[in-house]
Amino acid sequence: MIRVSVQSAAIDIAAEFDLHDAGGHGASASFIGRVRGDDGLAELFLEHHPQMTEAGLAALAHAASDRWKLSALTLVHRVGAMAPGETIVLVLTSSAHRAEALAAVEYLIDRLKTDVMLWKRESFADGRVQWVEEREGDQRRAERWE
Amino acid sequence: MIRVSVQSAAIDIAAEFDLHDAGGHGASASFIGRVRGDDGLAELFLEHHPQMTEAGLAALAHAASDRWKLSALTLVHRVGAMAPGETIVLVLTSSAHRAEALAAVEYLIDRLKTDVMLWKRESFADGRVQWVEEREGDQRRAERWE
Amino acid sequence: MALNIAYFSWVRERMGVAGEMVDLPADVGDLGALIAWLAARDGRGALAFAEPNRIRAAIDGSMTGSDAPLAGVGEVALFPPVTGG
Amino acid sequence: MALNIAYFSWVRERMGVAGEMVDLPADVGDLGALIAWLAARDGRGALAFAEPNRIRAAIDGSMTGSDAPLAGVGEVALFPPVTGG
Repeated sequence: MIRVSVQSAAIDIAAEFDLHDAGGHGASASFIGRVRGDDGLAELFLEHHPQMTEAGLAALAHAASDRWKLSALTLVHRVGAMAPGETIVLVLTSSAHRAEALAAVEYLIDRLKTDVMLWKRESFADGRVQWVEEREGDQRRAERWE
Repeated sequence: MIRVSVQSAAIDIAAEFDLHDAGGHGASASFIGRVRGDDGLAELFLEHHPQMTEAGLAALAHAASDRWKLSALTLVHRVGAMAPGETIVLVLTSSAHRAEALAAVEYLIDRLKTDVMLWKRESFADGRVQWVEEREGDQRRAERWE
Repeated sequence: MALNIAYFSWVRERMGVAGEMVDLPADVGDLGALIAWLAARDGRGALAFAEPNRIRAAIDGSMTGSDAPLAGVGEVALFPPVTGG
Repeated sequence: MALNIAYFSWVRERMGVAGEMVDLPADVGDLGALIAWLAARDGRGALAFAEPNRIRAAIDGSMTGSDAPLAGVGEVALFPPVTGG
């Protein structure tokens, strides 16, 4: 079962774990990314492309399920405005074997950072607004999977 | 915050995520291992050493938090009898950065399989009872971290 | 040739619009040429595309390189490197 | 020397007890010698320790190799390779 969602509503971690049908799988691995309130960050805004972002997530999900034997995969990305502490992204995979579930989570979060049409903009308490720059390390991590 | 538990009661995933204080961390990674009902498995029994198993888990948790910059670490292992679908182990780590949270989860689950005093016994519907054999792959995965 | 272009992030802000339909000269045959043409067209284009190596592109939803041809394309998206996750 | 030994998994089953206090001969100085001594002592020891390379050990809670000395030790645990997680 593959579930992909791009949503402006808050991500409900517990509900997503339930939906994922946690009970039925041998091994599940997850990654949760949240807004960090560093340097007086007041708001993180995620810009996306209405159709292409979801299509990009779906393509990534299918690539992962072609590559590893997964019994379920959940990929939820929030877009729009969010506050420090809120969840930006949830990646959740299940498999009969732990190595596959863990590798798929790592692949998905790495590629998500370089392959999907999403852009972060930070607004700080002092009024500064800036678009987040791509990080070189992200590019390197993503290329490990090629 | 390090939380380690060896318990015969069911592992409450949602409660553990809450306890872990998910809201405060940039990145969280998790691994959940469950009883697989393969080959007509009726019951999995986990034997442990009353003091040493928990001490072993605690040593592992401290080794991980020495090695990576973690803001929280939860390591819960069930012991005693459990049924297919039930959770055997939960590993949950948080960090400001995804690479550290993910690496720590992988380290903890790999070393847990070779370094902690726990032994699995399987009982099948047809009456067979057998102790699970160590898997060579587990040894290799654990040695990657040395 | 008529082409739909969508802009994102600071490319969108510098262009002042989220997208536009342009009538492309016949000699603008690939993405690299499109970016050069937009940079030369006016001040906002010059600002948005001053550093072509910081621009990424997708054609009909798929990320692509700057040598991708434009013939038969429905929508081109132009944007800085993505930063999701 | 008096020594507490704890057994686990199929070592426990074959020994028929979860643990015992033994009075060790003076020449049994390390873990390897202890395992050999238990294997030679009686039938259940012969069964449990027929394959010494399948036996793992912990001294006072820390996993250790078969050359670990026994002097001053409180508890030795003997068991097959662990299979948790």
